[in-house]
Amino acid sequence: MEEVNLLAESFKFMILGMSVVFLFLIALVQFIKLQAYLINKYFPEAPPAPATPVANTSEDENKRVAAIIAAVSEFRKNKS
Amino acid sequence: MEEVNLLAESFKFMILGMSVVFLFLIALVQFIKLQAYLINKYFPEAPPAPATPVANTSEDENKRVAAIIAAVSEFRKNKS
Amino acid sequence: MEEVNLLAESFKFMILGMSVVFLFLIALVQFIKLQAYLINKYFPEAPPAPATPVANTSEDENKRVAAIIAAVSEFRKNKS
Amino acid sequence: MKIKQFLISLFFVLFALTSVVQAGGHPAPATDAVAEESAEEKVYQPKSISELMGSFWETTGINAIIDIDDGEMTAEPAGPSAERPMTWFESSLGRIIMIILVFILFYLAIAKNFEPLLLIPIAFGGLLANIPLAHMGGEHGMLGVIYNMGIANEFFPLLIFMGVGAMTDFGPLLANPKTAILGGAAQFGIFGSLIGAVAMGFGLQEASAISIIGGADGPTSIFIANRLAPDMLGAIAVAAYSYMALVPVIQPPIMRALTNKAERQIKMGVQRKVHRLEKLIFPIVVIMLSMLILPESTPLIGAFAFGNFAKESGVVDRLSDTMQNSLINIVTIFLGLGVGSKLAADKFLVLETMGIMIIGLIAFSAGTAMGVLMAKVMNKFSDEPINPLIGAAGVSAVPMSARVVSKVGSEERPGNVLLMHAMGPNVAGVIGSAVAAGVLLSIFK
Amino acid sequence: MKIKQFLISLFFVLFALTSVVQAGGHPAPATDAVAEESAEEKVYQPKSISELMGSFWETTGINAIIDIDDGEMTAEPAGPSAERPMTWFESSLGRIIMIILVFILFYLAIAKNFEPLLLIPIAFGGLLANIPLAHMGGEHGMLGVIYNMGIANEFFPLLIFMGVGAMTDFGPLLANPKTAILGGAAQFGIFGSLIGAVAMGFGLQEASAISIIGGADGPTSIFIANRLAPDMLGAIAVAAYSYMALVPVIQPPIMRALTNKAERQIKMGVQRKVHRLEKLIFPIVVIMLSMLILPESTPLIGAFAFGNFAKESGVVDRLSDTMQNSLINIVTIFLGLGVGSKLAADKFLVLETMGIMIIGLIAFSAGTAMGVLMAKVMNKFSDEPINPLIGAAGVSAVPMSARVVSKVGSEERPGNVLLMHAMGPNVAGVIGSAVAAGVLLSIFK
Amino acid sequence: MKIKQFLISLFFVLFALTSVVQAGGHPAPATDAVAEESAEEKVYQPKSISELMGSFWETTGINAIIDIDDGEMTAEPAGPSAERPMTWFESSLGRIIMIILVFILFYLAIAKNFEPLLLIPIAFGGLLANIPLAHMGGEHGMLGVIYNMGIANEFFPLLIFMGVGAMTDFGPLLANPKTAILGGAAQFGIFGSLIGAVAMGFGLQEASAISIIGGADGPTSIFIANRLAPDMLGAIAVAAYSYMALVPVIQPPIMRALTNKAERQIKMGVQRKVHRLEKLIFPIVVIMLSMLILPESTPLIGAFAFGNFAKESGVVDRLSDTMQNSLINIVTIFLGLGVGSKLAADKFLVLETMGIMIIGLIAFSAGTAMGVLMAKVMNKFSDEPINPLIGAAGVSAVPMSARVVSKVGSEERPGNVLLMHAMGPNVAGVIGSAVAAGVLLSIFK
Ligand code: NA
Ligand code: NA
Ligand code: NA
Repeated sequence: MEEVNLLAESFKFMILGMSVVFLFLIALVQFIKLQAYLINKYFPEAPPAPATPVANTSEDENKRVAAIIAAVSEFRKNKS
Repeated sequence: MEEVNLLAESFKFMILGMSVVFLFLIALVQFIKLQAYLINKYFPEAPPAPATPVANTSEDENKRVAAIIAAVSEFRKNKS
Repeated sequence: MEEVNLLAESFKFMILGMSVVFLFLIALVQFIKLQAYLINKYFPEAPPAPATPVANTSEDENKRVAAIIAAVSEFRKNKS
Repeated sequence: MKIKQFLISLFFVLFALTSVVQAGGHPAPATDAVAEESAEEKVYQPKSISELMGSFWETTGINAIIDIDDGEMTAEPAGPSAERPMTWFESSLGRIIMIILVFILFYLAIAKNFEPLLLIPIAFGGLLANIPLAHMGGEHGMLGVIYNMGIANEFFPLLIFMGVGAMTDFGPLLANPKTAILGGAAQFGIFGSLIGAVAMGFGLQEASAISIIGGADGPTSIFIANRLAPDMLGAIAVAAYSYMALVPVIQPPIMRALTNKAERQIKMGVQRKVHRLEKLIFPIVVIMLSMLILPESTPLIGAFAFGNFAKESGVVDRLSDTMQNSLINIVTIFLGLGVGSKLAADKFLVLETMGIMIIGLIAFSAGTAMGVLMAKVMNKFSDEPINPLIGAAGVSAVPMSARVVSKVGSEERPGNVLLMHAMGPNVAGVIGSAVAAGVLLSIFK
Repeated sequence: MKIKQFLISLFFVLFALTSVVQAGGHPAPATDAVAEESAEEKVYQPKSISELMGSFWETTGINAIIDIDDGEMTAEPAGPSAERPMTWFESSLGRIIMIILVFILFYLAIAKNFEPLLLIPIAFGGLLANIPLAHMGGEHGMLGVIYNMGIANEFFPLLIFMGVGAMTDFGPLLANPKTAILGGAAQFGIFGSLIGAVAMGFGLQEASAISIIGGADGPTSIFIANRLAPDMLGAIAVAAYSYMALVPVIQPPIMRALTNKAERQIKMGVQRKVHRLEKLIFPIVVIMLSMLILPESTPLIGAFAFGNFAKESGVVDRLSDTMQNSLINIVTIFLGLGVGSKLAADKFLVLETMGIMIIGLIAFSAGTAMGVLMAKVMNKFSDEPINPLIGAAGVSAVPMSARVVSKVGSEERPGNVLLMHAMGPNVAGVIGSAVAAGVLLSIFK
Repeated sequence: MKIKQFLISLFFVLFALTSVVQAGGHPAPATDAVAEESAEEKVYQPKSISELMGSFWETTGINAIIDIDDGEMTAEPAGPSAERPMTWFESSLGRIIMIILVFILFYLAIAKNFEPLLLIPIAFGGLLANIPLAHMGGEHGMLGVIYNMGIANEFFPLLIFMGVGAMTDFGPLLANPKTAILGGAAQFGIFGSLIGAVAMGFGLQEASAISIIGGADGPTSIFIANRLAPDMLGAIAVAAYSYMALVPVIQPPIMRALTNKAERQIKMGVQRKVHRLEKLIFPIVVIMLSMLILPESTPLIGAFAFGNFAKESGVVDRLSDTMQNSLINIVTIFLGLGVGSKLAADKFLVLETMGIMIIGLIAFSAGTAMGVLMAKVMNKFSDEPINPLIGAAGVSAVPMSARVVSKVGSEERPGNVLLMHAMGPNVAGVIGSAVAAGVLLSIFK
């Protein structure tokens, strides 16, 4: 079964695959940087915690969930 | 419909069924006794409650679950 | 597509539909009044709030939801 | 105000784009609409308002019940090929009887607390199944969809059994294993009533399906009924759950009749402490035994053992918790509604139902009696004293039956708590019934 | 270290046993592998690295959107036989429009809190449905699987309705039953807009499906749309939920236009206490009435009544709790994603969608107006004063609409709390819409 | 006592009505019974008690294992047409080996805490699948029903991924985005081992399916295995979860071998605070990118992004909570049991399994090594110092791998907490694997 051309093919797959993975992640990194720049420029978060009303609601909610998340985080270990 | 042979058949079913049930449960009883003997011989439980680390982990887990559940029930108030 | 007879049909649907809806709800109103009369006549509720034992149980149950573990063990009874 | 602007601009953009583009694009939607409309016009004939009212009257439930000869078909989850026209009885008076029966079940569940978790969904399913014209038990009806999803393939009873396994503590059985024998003796309720059912005129396979009521175990009854006599599923399930709820009425007189006061006052010793490993290994032992002796019983016992193993392993508490709560609750709702679809008048109101009810009562009584008698025998030959009352718990009906034993015991001798001793035969009865079920399946395989 | 030993010995044992045994055993796996490989080689032609890159380019989404003539098929849960080639608009610009629309829905749901529980899953489903080449709405795609599981057979909307039933308190309606009439008047939103839709050129059946948006009730809309005009399901569901979210914008101007200040300031008395038995029996009364008058409405009303009955029975709290929480949440996720699959450009971006949006708005407005007018009439003839504002709550949109009434009322007269009085028409509106839906179904049966 | 009266009158009413009515009514049930019975008598031949015992013996598992030539068929969820007779090895010794393997998995899961949430259901499913005669993995068996419900159509792995998405916090990645590159480098584990698998003699498609183990991600592995090599699903899933559990054993030696002490002691700065909007928009960016570049990856990435978006939106907490709890738990139970059905001896005990185990180990090692090497390179060219250890977290195996990094780091330099810095590559590795999976799918489309 060990044909040379299959090995060659799989090598090409590797080239293609790693290229696409890197391409994807590099693009992702650039988008993350761009959005971080834009968001922090146009929607700067006020210094104190309960600044924007939306974030505020979210913060409250986050606190309420905090107990759950803290407890669940132990369980997260086993998931991937 | 009351044919004698059907009654006889059902009687035989009873013999077979009760035999198998008893056979099964007697075998089960023997296995339980055997495992109780073996386990208590080779893995004697330490006198105080939180002895084995595994059982301990399980206890902790239960406590953690309790925390989650308590938090979740608090969280339910927001449900619509 | 704007044929007159389709419009006429839809108008008849409206007559039928609104009639049935009102018929249904008027009948419902009468039944509600009837049952309210009968129930309050034959099963008058005791003056203080936690009077009937059943309603009481339900209240207790709601309180128990906060500590789910306790409630769950209570519920287990009903399973076989 | 900002919202309004949003909406308006959304409209505008959509309209502009679609109308411009559609002009040069795909013309299908328009033709589709025309085609559809012409199809409609074929179907729908214009009617005068009084004709419309008249044809509406034809679709009311009042008319369906009054009109004797409307040719309504029975609802079958297997689809139209399995359907047949209803008799006039089934489509009128029968429905009324069934709805009254459903109300009685509601009353028992709510006012008397008789197994409400199952009886309320089953009875409500029965109510829905008896609605004229709605065909809710049919292939495309809500109940039929549920039936095909998890009852026709026996998936729901197994999931319930999994959850019950995750709720069961085998500690009392492990502490005093020989009480398992009592859970075997009580299976005489199954096989004795099997003879009774045959004597009453049922065929062997139907008789077997009915006799499983004596197992006093809901999922097992549904599982077996579905395999051996699916037409009787509704009656068998209702009988099983009703008698399980009636255990506090049925068992005490039998227990008292077969024992003397001295026996009922026997005190039993304190149970030994059970090692965690014993509990962990037990479900594996049960599944291995059923694999070796009776593979037919492994769906039931396997699901049960999986639930119990998940619980006792201690490392998958979130799964075990789900089995005991959200999963079993969801499945209970569906199972009840699906079983309830078999309470349609055309399926339930047959002569067989009377027989099923009678045999079910015999089965419970016979199981109780044999459990108590076996406990008397064991008490004679055992070193440690055994209170014969605990034999009654062998029928299973967990945990109702064990509680009844404990109640009767403490009435005879205040302070004599038999609950934990009765739990041993009680859970053994669950396994015993699953084994008996496996034997019946293996016979008709 | 012990772990390593374990692994090594596991390897060893496995290897030894399988290799020894396979020699004399079943040779199929080897031949299978050969066969499979040769099949592969037929399928897979070796390519140079640039060819490989080129053919990869063909599978990218960028290419799919740019390339006009790629002959991509529409995705249909009913399978390939229902599919047709996409137009160039649908496979390129259309997708982009839909993705923008999805982002608008995200914005409204998150920033404006517009029915986020449904709009977020629907919009995300729409996003997935518009991904080129992935065919996620097709028979084997994630959205298609969901669609076939619970939307094509109308199971999910009924489960949602069951959960809503378990969440609903009919106390305010029982305390003041005549307000139920207001929930009937508001159904003019349905039948009035039906005429409008026919005038706009829709066929009778399509017009009926669209007009149900006036019922202001999500599950009812999805249920009916799926029965009468499945192609329009996406647009109808999005319209229904969007306008339900827009109730605080749509209703107040209409309410103010049709009433004078004195009317809006009317105070209503304290509601009487409702007996527990009344609440318990109410769902049974509703289901019996719909059985007698309109069996076609019993799937919807039956599911709703079951949920409510389970809650009010007080003996199956764990089931009622599950209906209100884990079950309805799971189904909401699936329902949203499944409905979202109808936001694919080829299904949503048709001229009809514009009409649906317009008629939906008319329906909400007409329902509100007729509810208010009817309340004015009732106020004239009633002994007790009735604030005409509560008529607006008859459209349902529970509980948003009742809250809007209460807000407007307290603006007109601080301290005048109408919330409980508005809840009566509000829940009656749910029943009224289900009845109206049943009438429409019975017409086209 | 009142209960008894109820029951008796219920009996009486039922009996009176049915018997009276049946007389003039539909005679079908009676004929049915006769017909059924005669069918039974054809099937069931009367047997003497010893014949009965004998034929019972034939149905025991002991006999099935001992009897070499019983012609038992393999169980296939696709139905009888896909079945073949078992070899004697598969039906006897093979089962025993598999059951021993299952016990080893139980031991590892419970005593060593190796991914118990998946390994316990998988192993129990494997136990059930190896029960003789019960055919539990077949079309009508419990495991087969589960398999067809959610594994054959890849629905369950996607639901798990959705739940994992709802549990994942992308904050660390957003705070230091360039660490995402490390999650790309580690995908060399996939493509490097692909070459290895081809060298070992696997076909291209099979080799691709196996190599996905290097993605160190359960749902992705199951999704791809099911598409490219469903026969190997069991072995691939078991290998993936086993090696994920073994990460603390496999990774540290490789990490230490490829770095010097100075590198391992590098401290990394404090992460910046991430804006809520960044977290909210991130899942949308990921899904848009995968739509443009690689639509084949959108089922996986779409489900993941949906879960994460639902969580970060903050307005559908009840849905996000359900995804993270009851829904993922229910699906985990089913997924495990369904995958376990592929541990049947006839499917698992083939020579390929050895190869899969070996290649899986290579894949994990290669991914770890390449992640660390890439981190070394990045450290050279970066302004801020990067500890090369965090490259190992790029394999994903979330969050085990990040913890291992943190543990090794703090051993080298007490107080040096790398956990948050390792979480960036860790979650990027999940995305990277999904992308790699998409590439493999697009090649074989
Ligand atoms: Na039993
Ligand atoms: Na409404
Ligand atoms: Na990965």
